[in-house]
Amino acid sequence: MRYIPHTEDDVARMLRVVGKPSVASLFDHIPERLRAKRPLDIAPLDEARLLAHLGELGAKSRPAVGVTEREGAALSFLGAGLTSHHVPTAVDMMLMRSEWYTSYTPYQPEVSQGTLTAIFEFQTMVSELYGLGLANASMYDGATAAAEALMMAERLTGKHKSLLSYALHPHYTDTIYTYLRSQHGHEAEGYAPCVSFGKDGRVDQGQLSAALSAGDVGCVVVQSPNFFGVVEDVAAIAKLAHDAGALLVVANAEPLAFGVLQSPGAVGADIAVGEGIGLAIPPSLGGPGVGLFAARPEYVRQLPGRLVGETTDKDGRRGYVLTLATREQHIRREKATSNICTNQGLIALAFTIHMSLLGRRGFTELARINLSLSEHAKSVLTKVPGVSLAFTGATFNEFTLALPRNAFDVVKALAERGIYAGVSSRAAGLYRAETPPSTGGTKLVAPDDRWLTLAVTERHDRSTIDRLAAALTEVLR
Amino acid sequence: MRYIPHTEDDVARMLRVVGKPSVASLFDHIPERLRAKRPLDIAPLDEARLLAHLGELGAKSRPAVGVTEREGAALSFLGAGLTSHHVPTAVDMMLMRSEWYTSYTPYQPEVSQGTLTAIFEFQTMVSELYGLGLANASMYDGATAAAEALMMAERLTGKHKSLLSYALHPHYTDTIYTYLRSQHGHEAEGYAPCVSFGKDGRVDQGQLSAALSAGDVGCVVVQSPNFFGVVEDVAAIAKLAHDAGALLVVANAEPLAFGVLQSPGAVGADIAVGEGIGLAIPPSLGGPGVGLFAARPEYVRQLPGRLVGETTDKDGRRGYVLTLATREQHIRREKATSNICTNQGLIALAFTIHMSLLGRRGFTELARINLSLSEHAKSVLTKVPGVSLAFTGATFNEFTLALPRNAFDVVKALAERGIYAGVSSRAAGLYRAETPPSTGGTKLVAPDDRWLTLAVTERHDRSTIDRLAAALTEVLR
Amino acid sequence: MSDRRIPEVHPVDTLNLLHTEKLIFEQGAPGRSGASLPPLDVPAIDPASLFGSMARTEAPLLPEVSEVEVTRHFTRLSRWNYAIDIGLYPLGSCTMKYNPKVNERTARMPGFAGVHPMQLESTMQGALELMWRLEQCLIELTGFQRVTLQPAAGAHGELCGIMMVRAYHTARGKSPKKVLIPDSAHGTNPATCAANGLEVVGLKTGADGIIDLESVKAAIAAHPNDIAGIMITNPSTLGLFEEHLGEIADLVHEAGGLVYMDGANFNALLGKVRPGASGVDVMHINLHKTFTTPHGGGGPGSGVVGVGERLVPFLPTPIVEPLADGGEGYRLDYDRPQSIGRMRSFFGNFGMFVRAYTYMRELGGEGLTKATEMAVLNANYVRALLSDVYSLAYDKPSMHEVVFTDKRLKKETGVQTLDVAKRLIDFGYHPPTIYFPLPAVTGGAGALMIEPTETEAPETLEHFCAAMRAIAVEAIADPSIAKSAPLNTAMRRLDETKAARNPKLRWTPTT
Amino acid sequence: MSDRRIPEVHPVDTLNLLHTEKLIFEQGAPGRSGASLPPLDVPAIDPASLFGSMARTEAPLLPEVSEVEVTRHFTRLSRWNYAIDIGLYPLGSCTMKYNPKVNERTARMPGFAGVHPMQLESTMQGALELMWRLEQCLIELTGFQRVTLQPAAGAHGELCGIMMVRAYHTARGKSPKKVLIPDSAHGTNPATCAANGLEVVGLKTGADGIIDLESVKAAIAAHPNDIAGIMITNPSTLGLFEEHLGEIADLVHEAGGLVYMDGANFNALLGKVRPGASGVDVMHINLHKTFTTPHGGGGPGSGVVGVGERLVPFLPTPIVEPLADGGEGYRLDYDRPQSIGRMRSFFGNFGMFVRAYTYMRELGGEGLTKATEMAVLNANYVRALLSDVYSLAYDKPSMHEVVFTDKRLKKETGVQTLDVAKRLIDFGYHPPTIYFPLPAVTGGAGALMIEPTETEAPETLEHFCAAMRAIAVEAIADPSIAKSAPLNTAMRRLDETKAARNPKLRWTPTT
Ligand SMILES: Cc1ncc(COP(=O)(O)O)c(C=O)c1O
Ligand SMILES: Cc1ncc(COP(=O)(O)O)c(C=O)c1O
Repeated sequence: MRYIPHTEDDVARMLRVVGKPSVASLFDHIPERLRAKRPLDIAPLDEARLLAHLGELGAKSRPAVGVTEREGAALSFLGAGLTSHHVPTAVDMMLMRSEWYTSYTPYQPEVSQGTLTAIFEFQTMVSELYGLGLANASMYDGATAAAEALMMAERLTGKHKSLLSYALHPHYTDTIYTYLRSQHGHEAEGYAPCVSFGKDGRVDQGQLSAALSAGDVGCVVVQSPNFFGVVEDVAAIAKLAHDAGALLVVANAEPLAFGVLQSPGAVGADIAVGEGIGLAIPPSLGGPGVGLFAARPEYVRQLPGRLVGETTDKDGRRGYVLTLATREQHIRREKATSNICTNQGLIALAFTIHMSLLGRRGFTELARINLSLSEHAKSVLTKVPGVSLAFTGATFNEFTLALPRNAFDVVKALAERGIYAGVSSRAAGLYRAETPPSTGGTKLVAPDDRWLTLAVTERHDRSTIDRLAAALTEVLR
Repeated sequence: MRYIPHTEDDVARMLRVVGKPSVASLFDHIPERLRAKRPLDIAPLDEARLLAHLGELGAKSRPAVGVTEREGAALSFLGAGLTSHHVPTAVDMMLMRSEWYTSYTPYQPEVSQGTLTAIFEFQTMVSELYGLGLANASMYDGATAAAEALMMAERLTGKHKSLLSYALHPHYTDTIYTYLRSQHGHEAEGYAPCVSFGKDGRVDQGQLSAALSAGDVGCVVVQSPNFFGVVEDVAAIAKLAHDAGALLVVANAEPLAFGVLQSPGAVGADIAVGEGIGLAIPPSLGGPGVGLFAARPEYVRQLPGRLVGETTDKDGRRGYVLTLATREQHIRREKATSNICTNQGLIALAFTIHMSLLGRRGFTELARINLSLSEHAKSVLTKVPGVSLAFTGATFNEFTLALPRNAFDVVKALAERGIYAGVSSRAAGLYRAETPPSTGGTKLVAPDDRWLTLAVTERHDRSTIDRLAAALTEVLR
Repeated sequence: MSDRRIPEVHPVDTLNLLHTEKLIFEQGAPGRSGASLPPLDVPAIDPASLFGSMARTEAPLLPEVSEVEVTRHFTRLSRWNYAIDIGLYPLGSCTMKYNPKVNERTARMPGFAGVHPMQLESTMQGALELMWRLEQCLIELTGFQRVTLQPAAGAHGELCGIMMVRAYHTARGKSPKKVLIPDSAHGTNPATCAANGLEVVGLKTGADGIIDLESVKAAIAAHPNDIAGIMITNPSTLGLFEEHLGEIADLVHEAGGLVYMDGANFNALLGKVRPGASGVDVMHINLHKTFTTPHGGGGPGSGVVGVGERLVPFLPTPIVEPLADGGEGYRLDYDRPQSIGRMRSFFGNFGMFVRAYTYMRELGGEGLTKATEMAVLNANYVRALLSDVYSLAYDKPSMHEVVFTDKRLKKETGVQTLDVAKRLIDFGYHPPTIYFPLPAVTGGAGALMIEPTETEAPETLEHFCAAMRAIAVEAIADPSIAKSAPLNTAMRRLDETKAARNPKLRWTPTT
Repeated sequence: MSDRRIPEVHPVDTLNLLHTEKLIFEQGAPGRSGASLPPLDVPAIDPASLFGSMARTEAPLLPEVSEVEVTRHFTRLSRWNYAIDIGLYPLGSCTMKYNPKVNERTARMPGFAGVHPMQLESTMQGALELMWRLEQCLIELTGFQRVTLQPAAGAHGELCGIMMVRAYHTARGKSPKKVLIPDSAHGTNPATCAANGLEVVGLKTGADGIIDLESVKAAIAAHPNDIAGIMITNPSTLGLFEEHLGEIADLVHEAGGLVYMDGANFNALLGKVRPGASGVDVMHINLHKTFTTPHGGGGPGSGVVGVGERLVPFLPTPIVEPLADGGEGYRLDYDRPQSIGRMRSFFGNFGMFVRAYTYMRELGGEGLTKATEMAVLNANYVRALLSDVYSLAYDKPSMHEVVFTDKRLKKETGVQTLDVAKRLIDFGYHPPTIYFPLPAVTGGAGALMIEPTETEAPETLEHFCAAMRAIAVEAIADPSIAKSAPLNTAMRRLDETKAARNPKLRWTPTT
């Protein structure tokens, strides 16, 4: 075993020092009733065969992202919570330095300045992108970050009712409900009814103000750009929420949007959460990603998750440490702001490196490229007979088409042509027509099964957009 | 340009400090007649498109080595100077540490102990494998190492005639002749006639002693295992050579053989050279590889290439430095033992890491696995109707079959079935029937166009050998 | 500023090639960028024309540097870190074992890394099969009925597990509120209960370091009909096997509660104990501990959760199932009416699944059992080499880790745990986990929780123990050395109080 | 030895996480191995049964360590190295520019790395096309007719080039023996001539640092009908452009000789000078310098050689050609009767071709031209920031590098080049090339040859120059500091004399 150094001689000698007759005797104190009754039945593989076995498993999927289509990747327009951007090679090459990936939580700052400094930079970037003065060292993902934000808002306002935009990513909604159920049992959905969206694809402000009018709402959660790609009028929503004594949580699955859009913080969000995977690493079936979490600085004591702060060493040199740990479980135990411990450090690092590479100028330019290509795609695809835009609201790099027939069938037909055309909002695991979330008495627009949401990014160009249009035309014919 | 940091402001400021009006003016002193007449015509690509372009080029080849056949690699039995072994992932992960690949020749030992120590370990390993007390920091490849060995032997003996085994890899022979021609002009081949091989595939000892009898030969170059895979009787050849006052150079393209075979040094070689690519990195079209060079310690002053030696620092700590540089071109200039400067450092490192992983036990076991599979393949393949062994001599992991018809045609037919079956010695770039090398008056056995040389290694197993046999049977039918 | 700029430099800003490093925001120059972006081959859109006042007018303050500067910055920063690949990293309860390099290669295979979670199931069969196979391996190891892979880390697994416990009770029309948790538990255990609206009933560790049956009985008796369950870490964070687990499980089950096992220390049990067959109802495992997925400077991890029959209906959605009609292949099952729901977006930290599966398949059952055996041997070896100098917290046989206190050392020299930890750095080691677990730090003692793992050779442990011993010897001669340690590092002891007093949590430009 | 082994340890054996490292042979234990080998599914063969006395009886003394130990050993060793990714590496004549990460990815693509050189040409079309495309780019850059990719490094390219020069003369029935080489040339130039059986005629650098026409005329006149050619490095190793190259080429051609240009410094000329169109007959380029293939701690490199019309017939075999019949694709042409033959096995350091091509295609013509411009600007910037403190070797405009001498410093303080170099390490820099080229080190002076390359930002150069200035200032105050430098490193100044006096060139076991 190449990872276990012990030779027979080593073991014999160590046992003599330990004073035990055999390796088995080290386990003698485990009571019989608890012992495994038979040896493990898992076959070992040498490295070459191991790689072949995994390679064969891998070959059973057709990736959405690859270097070339000749290597087998499809032409993908998938977004829906994970819009993969081209992450430069320099990022992964850096992640492979073992000082990054084989270290752990920087408990000992004198030998962890690398990780600590990088997290401090990450916090700064998240804070900048979301326009809020405070950001943590990462959450598991966008969905759990949203759930934690809602719970943080509950703590801050002392109110237990929230409102969720129905155009929030269904996974986020589901995760919030899971978390809420653990607090409130099966009545959870009543604690967080949904607010519908209008023909423009945005939160229905009329419904929202009605739902807020009782003054019992602690927090409103909207996503922008939302699940359908539409940019919400965050400023207006913030005003409504604040006027009703509620906090506004803005969720976001595409931080790049804030290269061209006002940051949530700049237009009134109190907490902003998001998902950084698409700007950090390849899609990897959606995980590991990195949950982004930013808030107004005055809320720092209620913030979940780790924080790195600046300090100095004995000689007065600037350095970084984990700080304000009294919010956290290992000090506060049942009084902690969250139970989170291990977070998504390495992906946060990837995000930080990529943001550094893009830089101020590149980030903005990349956002503009996405916007321009997406607008172009809209104009090309809506020329396909029977196809129109589902919503009138402005979008960034993701938008929703209304097709003349069931979008899921179209997606399947296009997949056979090597094109992953996007997501039908009625696909498995998303909106369930049968079990809509709590409406809190208001009427929800059921997502149409002819809606197709797709993302157009710098990975595409005029010709790949034309290919999609041509294939779509063919399939719809 | 992400690799060129200069902003317009930077350039303007720097020009002011330099005292030049423009960037162009930095080139004003280049005479008009020497200036480029038009701008360069090479189109730039952004990283994503660059990767796609290279990926498409890559997809135009079908690799011999890959993780799985599903990924597109053929089933390969290619050897012929490059027998690819499975190199564990840990090797390449280490090579990607930029302290290794973005440093250069360790001229400044205080900031190069990593490279220097690794070279010292490499020298030790090459010395151990070839059984000679001295080894250098690497040569370009096995072929140039063989040529340099021959020239070193010339310097040591003062005799300008050598004898080459006709079973030496044709690329090595060709390279030696190229080097010799630069010394002796077009009559070069007369300076190094070939000695034929017998039915056992080994050097014809009768011919060899006859050729040695005049006492004018300074060096004999044989390969073991030789180009046909046959293990030479190095001890006997050494005795003949030494008795005639010649030195023996043993070339070797598969160091793994010395896991089961006596090392060249142990059976009389004075210089041993080899190629380590197959145990270091993927085949990469044959380069970069790593030339191995070992010799008797007493020849150190005539050794080509770099050497690392042990010493101490000011505080008495053990450390390593480049040493005996007075043999080398940057000190000795036209009196140097070779003009080599940059060698194959990183591949030498890969070799060193792999040898460390295999270790004493693993190296021997791997050699035995190769031997056993190769012997099994022999017995299976010679059951294919019309197929027999070309030679009676013992082999390691490579052997030569005599097919019932032109081997090159068979290779082509098998390639269409996804099998790279081996090498016909009459393939392009190898033995040329029309222009045999100088015979020095002796008769050479022309390699038969029905001979197929193939390598069987730990990459194969019973079933892949059976697949080859079945495909061969089919093709020969 | 003059054009000719010569900064002040000091040789002390670099120690052995380690440079004092500015933040990336403090480097570069306006307009510089390390981006490589494609040319736009469609009309450029002006954001203001689309978004009006919602268009961003000033770009975020991201760094302005070239790729060269980025690469150097993060390469140099990385060298300020200790890591497993540099040496022994004996952080107790963290299982800092060697992370096989081959894992990194398989996780990056295009057929895994390139798969988007919203692809059609038919186009991601390999990923689903890997998840199924990983679950089968975990079932073989744990004896559970099913395993959910969704949770992103151990604490997330705990949350998921306790949610299922709650859902189980709710489904039976009950809502017990109390969870028994020993004082040696990791902070995530009580925090998890709180996040689930449950209340912690503390169990004091017995004199021998393990949970004593009587205290469980008493706690149950004190809360009749209100026991939701127990959270029990086994081996405990004291490195001790909870020998009464079977009886405790019986008691809790009788009281209507369920048994949650914190499996963070599962590395001590591979092939030895199958919790699912030993009375445990639900358990999380940290793939980033026992199964070698890298710790990544603090994640990502994966906190998969195994459950016995009773909890299967409550597993989060979706779960992977073989195709129902007997066809070859796998599907995602969302149709689980009793499910607690989703724990997160998509399917879990898939990249970690690939690595953990790679590792398990390389070692196989025998190799995994050997891993546990050597991990336990190593812990006991460290114990044997140090227990004459450091005070053993408890005398019971050690499993995968051993906990010492500074009782004697502190009394004799004034040097305490933190000093020992910092001085270890000077000897080239990452310190163990300190001041945890709680039972070991009673009475002002400091605890050193040492988990060597099986990937360490005896020579390495000997060298480490020699350093630990040298520190103790040196402390007698001159306690001030350890107290001012580390001394051989570019960064000296950092002022954590200052950081908390006046928090500076992000960079801001100085104008 | 006792079972209980506690080695002696010292905190000084580690400096800021950098451990004193045993050789890999000195680690581990008998029987330990880091191998992962497949099971044998065919009968095992006993070597002795096949080979008799030729069978090895004792295994070679390779290390006996686990993968963990191997990974740590080489990770730790690597941290003893300076590297481009750590900081400015101003090694003159070596063009230590940033090595793009994307190169490393393309070179590892299976369609490149996995191709065996003896595959059928039809199955390696992508590799052949890449070689063809690379050659086209090089032709565009150099103005030559063809370029051979075979040579493995610069010196190998020189050998190849001079062999072609010899073959050219031989084909014309001549055998001139003299090659003119200026004293500023790199040692490989004269060594190459010697390896070709040619004799060097030295040219002394003129007072202005470049070759003066008269000395060439004189040398030619002194060796009538015996001039094989000239080897001229342009820009020279003094960083100066050989302004008389055109006239020199005319003179040499008139004398029947050919002009070899050492293109090691081609980074100064991209888009500015096409040597093939300027009288040069043959030139090598180091892909590992100008075209960013990594230096690898001393290789592998690639020393491609461009030739003008006259030398095309003599190129080594094989060369890549488009398919003759107009079909799409490429072939290897071996049928070149006048060829000098093979320079090595297979086709060259292909892995470097992929990287160099990747780089060229990313930058494109404009980017490559800008690279040259900024490289030259950077060298002149360093010159401007240092020439008041260090003595300029020559006053001519600098190209890609600038050479200083220690004349003034040594006279005033006794501190010399070597000391400056070692003291730079304390400031976090790799020293420049020192004591080279020869014309700058006349009269006992030491030379500092500084090549910053274009990938360095002005701030980096300013910091470096500040360090250089601080050293000079410090030398006046206290010359002993520089003389005992480096002081901030784990390894102090090494005794090179001792190493050469009693060479220990491999490890041997102590018994
Ligand atoms: C005993 C124990 N339980 C739970 C956890 C939490 O695991 P994670 O950090 O993966 O959330 C830890 C982590 O250190 C632990 O040691
Ligand atoms: C001017 C010059 N010529 C030739 C060479 C030799 O190149 P290589 O080291 O690649 O063989 C060098 C290398 O430093 C050089 O600087």
